[in-house]
Amino acid sequence: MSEPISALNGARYDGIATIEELGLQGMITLRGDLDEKGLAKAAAAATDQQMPGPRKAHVTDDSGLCWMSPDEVLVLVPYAEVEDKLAGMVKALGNSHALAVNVSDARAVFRVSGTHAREVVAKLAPVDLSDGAFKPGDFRRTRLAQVAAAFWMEEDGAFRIVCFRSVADYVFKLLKVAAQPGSEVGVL
Amino acid sequence: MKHYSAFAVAREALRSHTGWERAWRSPEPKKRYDVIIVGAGGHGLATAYYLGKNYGIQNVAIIEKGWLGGGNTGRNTTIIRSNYLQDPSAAIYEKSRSLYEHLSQDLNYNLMFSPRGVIMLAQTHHEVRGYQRTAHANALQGVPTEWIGPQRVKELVPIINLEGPRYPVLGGLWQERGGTARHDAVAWGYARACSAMGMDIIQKCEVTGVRQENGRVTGVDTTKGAIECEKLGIVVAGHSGQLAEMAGFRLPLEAVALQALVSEPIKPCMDVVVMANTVHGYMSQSDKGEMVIGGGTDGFNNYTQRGSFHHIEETVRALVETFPMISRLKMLRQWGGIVDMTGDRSPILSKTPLGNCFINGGWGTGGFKAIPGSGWGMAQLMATGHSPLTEAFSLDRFKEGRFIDESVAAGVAH
Amino acid sequence: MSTRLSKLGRLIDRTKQVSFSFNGTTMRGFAGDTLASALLANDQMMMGRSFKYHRPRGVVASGAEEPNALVGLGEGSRFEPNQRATTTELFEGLSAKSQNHWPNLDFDIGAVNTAFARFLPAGFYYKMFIHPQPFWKHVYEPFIRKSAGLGKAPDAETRDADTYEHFYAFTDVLIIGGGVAGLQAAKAAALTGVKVLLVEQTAHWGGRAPVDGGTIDEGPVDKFVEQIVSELETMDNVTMRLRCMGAGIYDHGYALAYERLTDHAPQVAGPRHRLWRIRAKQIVTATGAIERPLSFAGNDVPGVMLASAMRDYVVNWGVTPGERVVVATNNDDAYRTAITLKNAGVDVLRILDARASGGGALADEVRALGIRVDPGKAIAKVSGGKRVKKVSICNQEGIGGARDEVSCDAVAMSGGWSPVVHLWSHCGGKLIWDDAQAHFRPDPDRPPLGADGAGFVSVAGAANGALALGETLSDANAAGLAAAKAAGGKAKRPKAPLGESAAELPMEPVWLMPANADTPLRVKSWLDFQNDVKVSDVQLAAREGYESVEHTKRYTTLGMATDQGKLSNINGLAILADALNAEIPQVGTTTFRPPYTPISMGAIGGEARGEVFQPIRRTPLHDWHDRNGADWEPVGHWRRPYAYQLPGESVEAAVNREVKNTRENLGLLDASTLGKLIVKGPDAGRFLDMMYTNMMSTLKPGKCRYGLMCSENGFLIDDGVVARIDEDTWLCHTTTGGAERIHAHMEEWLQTEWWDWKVYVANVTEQYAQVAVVGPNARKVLEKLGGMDVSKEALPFMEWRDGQIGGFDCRAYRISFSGELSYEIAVAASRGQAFWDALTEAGKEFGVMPYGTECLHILRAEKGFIMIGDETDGTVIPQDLGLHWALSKKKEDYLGKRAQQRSHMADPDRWKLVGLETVDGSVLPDGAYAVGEGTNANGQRNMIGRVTSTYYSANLDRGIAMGLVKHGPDRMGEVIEIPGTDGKSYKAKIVDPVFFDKDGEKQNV
Amino acid sequence: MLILHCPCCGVDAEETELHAGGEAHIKRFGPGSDDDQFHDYLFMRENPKGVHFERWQHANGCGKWFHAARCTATLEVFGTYRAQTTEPPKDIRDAITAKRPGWVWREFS
Repeated sequence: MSEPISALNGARYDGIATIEELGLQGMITLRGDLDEKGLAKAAAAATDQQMPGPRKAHVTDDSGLCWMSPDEVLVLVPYAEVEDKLAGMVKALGNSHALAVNVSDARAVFRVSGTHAREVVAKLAPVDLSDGAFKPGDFRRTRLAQVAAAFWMEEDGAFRIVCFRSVADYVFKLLKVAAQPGSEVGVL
Repeated sequence: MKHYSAFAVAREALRSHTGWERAWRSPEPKKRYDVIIVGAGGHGLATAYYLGKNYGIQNVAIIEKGWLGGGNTGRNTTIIRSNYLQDPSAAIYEKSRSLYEHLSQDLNYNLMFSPRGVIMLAQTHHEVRGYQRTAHANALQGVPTEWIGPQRVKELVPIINLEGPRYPVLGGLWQERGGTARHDAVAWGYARACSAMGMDIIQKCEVTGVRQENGRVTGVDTTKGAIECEKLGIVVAGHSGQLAEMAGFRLPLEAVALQALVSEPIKPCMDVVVMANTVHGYMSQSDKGEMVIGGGTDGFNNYTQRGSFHHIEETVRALVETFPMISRLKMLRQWGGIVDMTGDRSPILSKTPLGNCFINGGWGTGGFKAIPGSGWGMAQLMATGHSPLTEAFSLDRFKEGRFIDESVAAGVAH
Repeated sequence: MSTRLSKLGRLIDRTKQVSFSFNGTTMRGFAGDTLASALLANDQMMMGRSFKYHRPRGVVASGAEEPNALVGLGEGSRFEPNQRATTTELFEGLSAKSQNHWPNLDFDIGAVNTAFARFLPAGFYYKMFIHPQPFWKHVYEPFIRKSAGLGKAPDAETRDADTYEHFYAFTDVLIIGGGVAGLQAAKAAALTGVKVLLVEQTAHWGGRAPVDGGTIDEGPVDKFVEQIVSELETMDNVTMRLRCMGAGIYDHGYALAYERLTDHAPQVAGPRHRLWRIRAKQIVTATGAIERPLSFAGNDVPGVMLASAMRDYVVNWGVTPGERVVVATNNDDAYRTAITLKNAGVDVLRILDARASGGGALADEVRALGIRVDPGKAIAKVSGGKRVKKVSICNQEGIGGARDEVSCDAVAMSGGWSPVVHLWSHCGGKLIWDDAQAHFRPDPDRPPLGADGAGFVSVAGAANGALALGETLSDANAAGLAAAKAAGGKAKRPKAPLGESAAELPMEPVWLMPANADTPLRVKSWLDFQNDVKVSDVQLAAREGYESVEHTKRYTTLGMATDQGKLSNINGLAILADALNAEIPQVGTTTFRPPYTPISMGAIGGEARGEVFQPIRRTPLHDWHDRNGADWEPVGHWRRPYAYQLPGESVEAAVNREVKNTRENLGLLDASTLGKLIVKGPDAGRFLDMMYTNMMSTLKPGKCRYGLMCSENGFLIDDGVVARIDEDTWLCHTTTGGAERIHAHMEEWLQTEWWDWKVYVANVTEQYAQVAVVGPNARKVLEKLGGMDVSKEALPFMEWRDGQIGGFDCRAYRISFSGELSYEIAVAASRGQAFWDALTEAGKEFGVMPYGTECLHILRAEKGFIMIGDETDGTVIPQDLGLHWALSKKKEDYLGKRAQQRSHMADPDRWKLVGLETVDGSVLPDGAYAVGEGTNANGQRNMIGRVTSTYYSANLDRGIAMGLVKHGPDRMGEVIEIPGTDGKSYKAKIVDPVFFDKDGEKQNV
Repeated sequence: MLILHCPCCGVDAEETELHAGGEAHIKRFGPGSDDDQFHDYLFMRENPKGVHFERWQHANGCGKWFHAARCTATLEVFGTYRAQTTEPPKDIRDAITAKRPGWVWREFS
């Protein structure tokens, strides 16, 4: 069977920040009672991460958990393992009321990094991205210009942005405009 | 009433314009009137005017909380058109448009009605079909409109960008006799004519209560005292709900903000009105040279006459895409008005649960263009108890599920 | 003449010459000049023409308030009309053109209006041009529009060469204005530790204080500014921006700032403007004050200038607007101008002080310099056309009988100062009238209210009416501290620096000069220089009953010019109040609206232009479609191929080819845009029974059912195939673009009405590339690819299976929207292209072709299947479409059920769905209506139905259509009349909506 | 530009992240209700110039619906709270009473 292809096949742009499309990331939408032990265990088992609190992401490399809403967590696993991890999770959840579904192919993932990464994102999202307000491990669902998106800071000055696959091209072009040479704001 | 004409102006010029009389009197209220109209905006004044002109009812007071014409009549983008889809809308808006044609002469006040033509752009196949449907309906409704192709659109609007990267212009619905008028002048012209008929326009007078006896209205309490009347017309746009409450009934209305803006004045570059509903914006050029721009309403109940900036942003970016040459023009001023919206976004012209009390409201974003027709129909309803123009816009339509929904043909009610 | 002085000019660098052009003439200035100062240095006093009378106009101010000196800036894709010369920084190669004249600035045909001025008073056009009726549009209006309009319009095909952007900023305290007040307020706030954002519209810190003199902490003002700026720059809780104007203040502490990044240096890379969208806990407006002109005859002649502006030109740019100057004033401040000019070597001939008592300490200083001061005197009139020639002098108390004349070439006027209260007022801040200083200032007790109901805007310095340097600084210090505390700052007590300036005697209001000026003078006393509104116009408006300040503004156009009345409003108000025998506060002001000064449309739109104007949603197969002749159709934010054109083929031909091929061989459709929602939980069945009109809880796992959704108001909103995945999981297909809407619809009901039901929903639309494999050869191509059993037995109609096809994991649905043998196959989006390639490759021998949305529509129409958005328009209920079979009788309730019981919806006269066939086989026009007998009460032709879908069917080689017709189903075979807009009237027979394969033999194989 | 605190995810969201949902605490009437009940349920909205209870969705955010108590005349926000309730909770009502003594809204006060 042929190799899977991400939305933009690894596109990249270097401006006042570096924009990279990261290729395929295993993602599982998990909905249920986040305080319920069984669910937390199932999520932990798949990712070796503890359940994050509101607006937090616990991620290392390709594995982690992102708090999406009071009854939803985004489970990150290596793309190749997503089906197995999902099966395992479904099994672990047993017949407790929860929904786990593979959304890996429905999304695109970008990395925005460099000195001005915070400013580039702050041109598109109505979010306080000053270093005091947004730190590594912080996670936010919001909009980038005209589309819904979510991002977290993986290390100071480097964001991971998740959006729907169908608008990957739009988001990449947006980030390019926001990162155009000479557009440094010089405040974040 | 002193007649207005070039000769009158010339005559006055020779005596430094000292001879002009007041455009309207500013009397104290009498104890009693046959009819009281609450609200001296365009709709209220037009209602009074046609009560007098068409039915000889001239013992009329028009009561205004602030200054006449100070509400939405003086805050809108002055577009006049009648290319509506549904029969009742087409009827009242076309009546209105045709009255506008001769209103300056009728009122002896130059409203600068400018039948420069209105285009509603079609930018998706769905919109094309919607406007072709409207064109067919209009032909049977006696509303002259025409479906035109992109090249004709470009001839009419040289500054338009036919090949936007997002939405190409596929054509448009063209109403040649639509256009604009000077909004303040509409209120002032009607006010002057009403005053000349002996009607009392009572400004800075707020209605504080509605008096009634066994189910019929008997008068109103105001900040200038109680005033009796035989019939009462409530024509107060954004504040219809408040007045209805005083009269003891409720209306299916919600008040929201509608915003607009103008650019700095530039030399004439666009001689028609263009509405682009796919991207939610419309634009025309005033006689002063300003580009007059409007969009959709804010989403929440609001009485502040201020809107949220992102609606301005959405409208402007849509129009910059549609008319790229405006990118380096500047926004001179933005403002907001309070409009009341009904469940089907069409107005209410109706009897009410209170005897001899009538309501005219819910015009949403479409009120200015309707002023003469609305006044005409409302006057007929108040004088005779029935009007074919207003019949379909009665309050009970919501209960029966008999809606007048204009959004169906990709149209918006601006 | 106006000329460059050999000394002074704190803002210019005399070592850096800059050349620019004005109306084609090359001129020279210095780095640091504004266009206005550079033009004055080149003796170019006249810079434009007024709006109505086309009178000569010279620069009157030195900043944002300038109403006269507006120019067209730049060329071609960088041309910008109506740019203020006073706020335009000079740069090498700048090219400016003056406006509103023909053929040129010096000689303008339009100036004849001046001669007719007496015939063109306020509102003249309301009284004229009434007859004959058609003349307004075709004769009068075109003339008026051309003579109005001010700046030249950019060319129709102009494409802005620059880019723009937004920036979301968050701060505790936003301070608007970088004069000494703003700087001190910023420092006071910053010392408490809160985040401070300080924005200044000009390119310099310090505002006008350095020009006005005085001392701060016993040192020169310039030194103080230097110190405090460097101090603030070292504080990391402070952000400072120059060329960044506070444009507007909105509810809940939201503010806009307009940063001009490259207007002064077009060659620099990056965006031209940046619009800051600021969320601030507290906002301090330190926006200073603007000097008022005096209303005397001829106050609009080029060379008459605000006293403070004249001072600015001398001190900041080393330019004097004239060599022999007369000063007219009602306050002490203007004496500073006389001193400045005199010290710069300029002759100051007279100071006419309208106050009988004359001036104070500054007056003594002036006399010491040998300048003649005339108390109680006024300007009767200024003579001169394009330049001041002489001034006639009279008593202030009187009608203007001139006693004396002085020939001069410039006049400095000062009518007192008005605080800039615009930003305070944008969001509802109220004003009070200050009698002593005769101006409106912010009422601290009625500030704009924030989300918490408390005030969130305060005012600092001159903007607060604290005009003297000492007061300015202490007021600003207090304001900054208070704002910081309100924003959560820790109490600190920064001491206000000590500001000292010459003591001043009180000003005396002078609204008309002389006080009782007679008519001939009043008709020449300008209030609004740009719009040509004069004292006599406002008095006329009042006389005619336009008594509200809003009426007067709109009737006379006072304050409606591009400066929005910054110079004219208060003077106009005073004249109006006097005419009405009312107090000024009773008359009140017009509403202040954003922006403070005009901001570019480009900046408002931000990045959203061209490619990123709006998102375009792409399926995993988008690029393939693009490479293979797709004629795109926008569907919501999606793009779908309308048809695939072969080289040289018309769209129509392509559609017909696709239609025939799909029925005869094999068609492929990219169905990825159809929404897919997973609905799971113990209550999922019950929930779907409420969402759909059909019964979904009884659907068996492995099976599919076509479902309808209605709004609570009864109207059809969506449809699609629902598949039951397992005991408590369903997958619901929605229409294209319906996914987000219906997902939100479901979540809304679950969260806000049935929150105790155990159901979760997830939108998995984009997880899959879904391909419809359609036609007689559909099964063959799948079998050739190999994998799961797709036989009639193993995968019957309206069922689904998981499996593999051609090595691709997939879910295959045996459903059909075309009446053909048809499978919809979903594979992972990231493998969609490979799967599509495999199908096209394997399909070659079966005549495979892709088909687009138009073919899809025709195929479904041939089968009489309805399409949401065609047969429905938001006013149609399932009963209208003969879909009773999809309305469960067993269910007590579903969304829309109650609504459909209302009288009008149960009305037997509702138009119902039928098929329509033209008698001659032609295609009915889209959207046409069927007519009945006669007309209605409004004289409109009675209608009995309409065409909802109409196509040419290549398979049947004739036009086919569906429509809604009154009593339609009972009128089979009847012929109805359908007028087109093409002049033709069509005759159509009412038939069954299923035109093709009525028994469904083709799909059940 | 309204800024509302989302009680579900804790974000102080500006309006561009939010979707307005109209009046809150509306009781659904379905089959079996009379014409007046159904009419009022669908169309008769409170339209006060003052205290108002309304629904908002944090659409460009956590996606959850919540309720806000807001003044339509000043845009003052008295508080936001979970949507899963049929009436405004006591703390919200008290907050309003503190700011607007004697306020009334439908059957609430």
